[in-house]
Amino acid sequence: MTLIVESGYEFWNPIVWLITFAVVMVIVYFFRKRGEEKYKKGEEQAQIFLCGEEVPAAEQRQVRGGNAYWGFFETLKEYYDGVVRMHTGIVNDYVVWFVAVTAISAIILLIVKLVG
Amino acid sequence: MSKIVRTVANQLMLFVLVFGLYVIVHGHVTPGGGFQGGAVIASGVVMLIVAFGSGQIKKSLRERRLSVVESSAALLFILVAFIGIGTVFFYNFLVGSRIFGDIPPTGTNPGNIWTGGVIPLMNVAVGLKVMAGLSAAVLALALFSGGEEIE
Amino acid sequence: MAEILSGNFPLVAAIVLMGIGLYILIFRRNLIKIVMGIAILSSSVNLFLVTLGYRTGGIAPIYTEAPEGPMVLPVVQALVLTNIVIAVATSALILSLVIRIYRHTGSLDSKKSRRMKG
Amino acid sequence: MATLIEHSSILIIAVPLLIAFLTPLIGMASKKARNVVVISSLAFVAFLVFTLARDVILNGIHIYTLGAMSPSLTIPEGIMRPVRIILEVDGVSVFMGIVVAIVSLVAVIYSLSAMKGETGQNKFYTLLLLMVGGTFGMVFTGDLFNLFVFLEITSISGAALIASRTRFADSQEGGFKYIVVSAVASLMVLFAISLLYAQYNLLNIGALAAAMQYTMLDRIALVILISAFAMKLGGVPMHMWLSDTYSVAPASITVLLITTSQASMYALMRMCFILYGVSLDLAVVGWIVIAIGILSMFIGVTMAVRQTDITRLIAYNCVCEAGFMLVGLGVGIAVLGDATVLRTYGTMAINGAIFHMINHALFEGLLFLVAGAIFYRIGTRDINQMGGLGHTMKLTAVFFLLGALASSGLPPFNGFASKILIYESVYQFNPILTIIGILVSIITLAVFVKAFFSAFTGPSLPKYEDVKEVPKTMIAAMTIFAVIIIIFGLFPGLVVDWIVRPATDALVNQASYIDAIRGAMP
Repeated sequence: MTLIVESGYEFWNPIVWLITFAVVMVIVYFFRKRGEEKYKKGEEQAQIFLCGEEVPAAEQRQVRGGNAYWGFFETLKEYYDGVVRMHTGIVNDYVVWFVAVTAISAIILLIVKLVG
Repeated sequence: MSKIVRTVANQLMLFVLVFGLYVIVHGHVTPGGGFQGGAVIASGVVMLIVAFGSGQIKKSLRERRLSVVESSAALLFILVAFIGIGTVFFYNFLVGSRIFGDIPPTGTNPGNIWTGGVIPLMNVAVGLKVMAGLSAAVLALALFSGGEEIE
Repeated sequence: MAEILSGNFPLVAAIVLMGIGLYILIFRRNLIKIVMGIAILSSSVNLFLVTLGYRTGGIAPIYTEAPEGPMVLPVVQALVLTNIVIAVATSALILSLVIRIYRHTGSLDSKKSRRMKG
Repeated sequence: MATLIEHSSILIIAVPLLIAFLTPLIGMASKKARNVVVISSLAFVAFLVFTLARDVILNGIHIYTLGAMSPSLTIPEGIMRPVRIILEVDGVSVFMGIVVAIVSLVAVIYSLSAMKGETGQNKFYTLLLLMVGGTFGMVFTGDLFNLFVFLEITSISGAALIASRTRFADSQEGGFKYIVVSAVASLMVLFAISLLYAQYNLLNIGALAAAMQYTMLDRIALVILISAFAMKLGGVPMHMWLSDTYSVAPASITVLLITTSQASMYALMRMCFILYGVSLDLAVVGWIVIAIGILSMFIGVTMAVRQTDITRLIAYNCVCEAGFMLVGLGVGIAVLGDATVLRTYGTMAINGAIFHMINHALFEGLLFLVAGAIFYRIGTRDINQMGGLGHTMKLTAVFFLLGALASSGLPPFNGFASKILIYESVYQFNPILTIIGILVSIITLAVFVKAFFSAFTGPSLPKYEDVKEVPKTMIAAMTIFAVIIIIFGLFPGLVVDWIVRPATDALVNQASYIDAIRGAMP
């Protein structure tokens, strides 16, 4: 069957996956259908409720992308300090990295030749 | 620059042009060729820019015209290559024909200019392109560093 | 030692030039000097290539009134000419970009004129 | 038709070059005619690529000699080696050709309205076509020096295109960094080529591969070639130019820059698999490539999470995806010498890497086009400034979601199909690599969740209330990518069978490449 990607001992067939997905979706829809039916659009229950406080303007409500994953960065602070310092943005440093990688790989190959 | 420099540059430009064209046209029998000759002529333009100032040269060497010359020269080069596609791309289809078609003897010869097939044509095309392109580049850089913006 | 050096002198010169070019590219922060570094690197490769094409006793492959003798195969010469043309285009482009950078940032220092990092 | 196929390998390179110099002349007369000519020529090239691909996959390697009927036709006679420029098109070449053809067509369609307000459009299209022609040349040529020339053509035109919007300071800086890095990389490539020429007096890849002795100079040349091409494709730690460049170029150019990076990866594969082949220290070189790949995956994705500039974020994600391909290729190189291992999982790893190349070009291209569309409408790339754009730019939001899901390797999209090939084959080589890969995929999803939610969801901001959907041609360009992503996601088996597996077979079969060039010689 050419529709299948075989990878040695597993295979991946998106058609089978899609059929399974559709079946699961039907089941989900079935459960969802059994929920409350009182909800109506445009009424008060569609409004934002903040314990009776006044709802702030759209700019204040918006979650900025820069605030995401704060804990992740805080945990990996040391790693990020190092990595960010590596990305200096100076074009000379780019050439330094190139020369360094070339030199290191050359030394590795040289050692391999001398050993083996 | 002073009047002496301008006058001398004016007179010298003729010789620069002649020498450049000589290098371009004799590209297939002597050292040199399209790029070298074009660069010679462009260096003449540099001399004029130094002597007269970039603003003066800009008036006579229009950006638009240089661009047209450059594009058409490149087009000529590729078209000559394309015509050979009856056999293969870049095929020298002019050998044995009336235009640059003489077949020189293999080995030492006195240098017949009427040889080479498409190579002289391509040399001329490259020469025109380099001449226009380099002059435009140098002129743009000169205007640029003088504070003028060019399209 | 002296014999090896004299025979391979152009190759040594090419390697030294390459070192100078890379040194400039690594340690000089002036943008114009970076352009010069690239030009020197390019010349070093050109010198290296031309040296490879040298054959003792060979003559230049131009048939017009050539002396008798074996001619060299002008492959490296063609390569070097191509590389020179490319180097001209590269330098012209980089110089125009340097002028633009200077206009925007007012600095020719690769550290001071950078806007992007991290 | 037979004549067309015979000449198609050169036509694919020459037609963009021809049209490139025709566009300024036509553009002076009429802009509409210029656009029509550019698009129709690229469509014609795409057609040629597909016919050539069919022919190469069915009938084997194409050899095309420029300027003469035979590769060794010289005056005086007796030079028994290929001295002319020879194009040698095999399975990998046509695979890359297909990638470039699709992407360049989409890029031109996108730039019709995206670049409408810019100055110097004639030159923009000239440079764009030069870049396309150069990329085709890089993947079709069979000659090392020709590879260098086309590499330089793409670098120079690419840098000019990156800096084409002269009013932005960071565009100029990006163009400068790109040309400096490219010039250094390609000069070092030329140095490596001259080291090879010094020993064998050959420039043809097939002939060089047959003569390869693997001496000390060859090792130095190999190291320089690997690190130079790794720099051009953005492997860590030589990736820093990539984020600076991709983030400031016009979106349609960024898409093309991805293909030139892919062409550099193609050149890396060509050097390792065909030029050196089994003669090199397979395990060591393989592990060097794997190390660059793992570093790219990890550092690329962790830097991507941190970014607040949307194109920069996608650019770092590009570094990460390039890491996946490098890992697959590295495993392929490491097991190249062992025929049984190669059959059990080596070819599968290379399959995954090659399949990931086309997927990468598609979904990263889609993401960059979406980022360009956002920039086109609201004029900023800062995520912190965005919000609620999904209310007005619904289609764009859907496209971004599609690209993001494909990029993070979620089923049933194409990214998953190629990543699972890499995971499972690499797992049999070394399980830790797969674990890192899956971890990286998860963080990739986190990256795009951040980007998507802060840009498209949330309450619609008052300052973006009158933002409209982007023009139709930009939507059309994005739709092409999206449709291909979905098709590749639904039928990965067909794609692998039709174009990926022939490419892998061509890569691991060094002898057939050498024989093809030998057969062309009298």
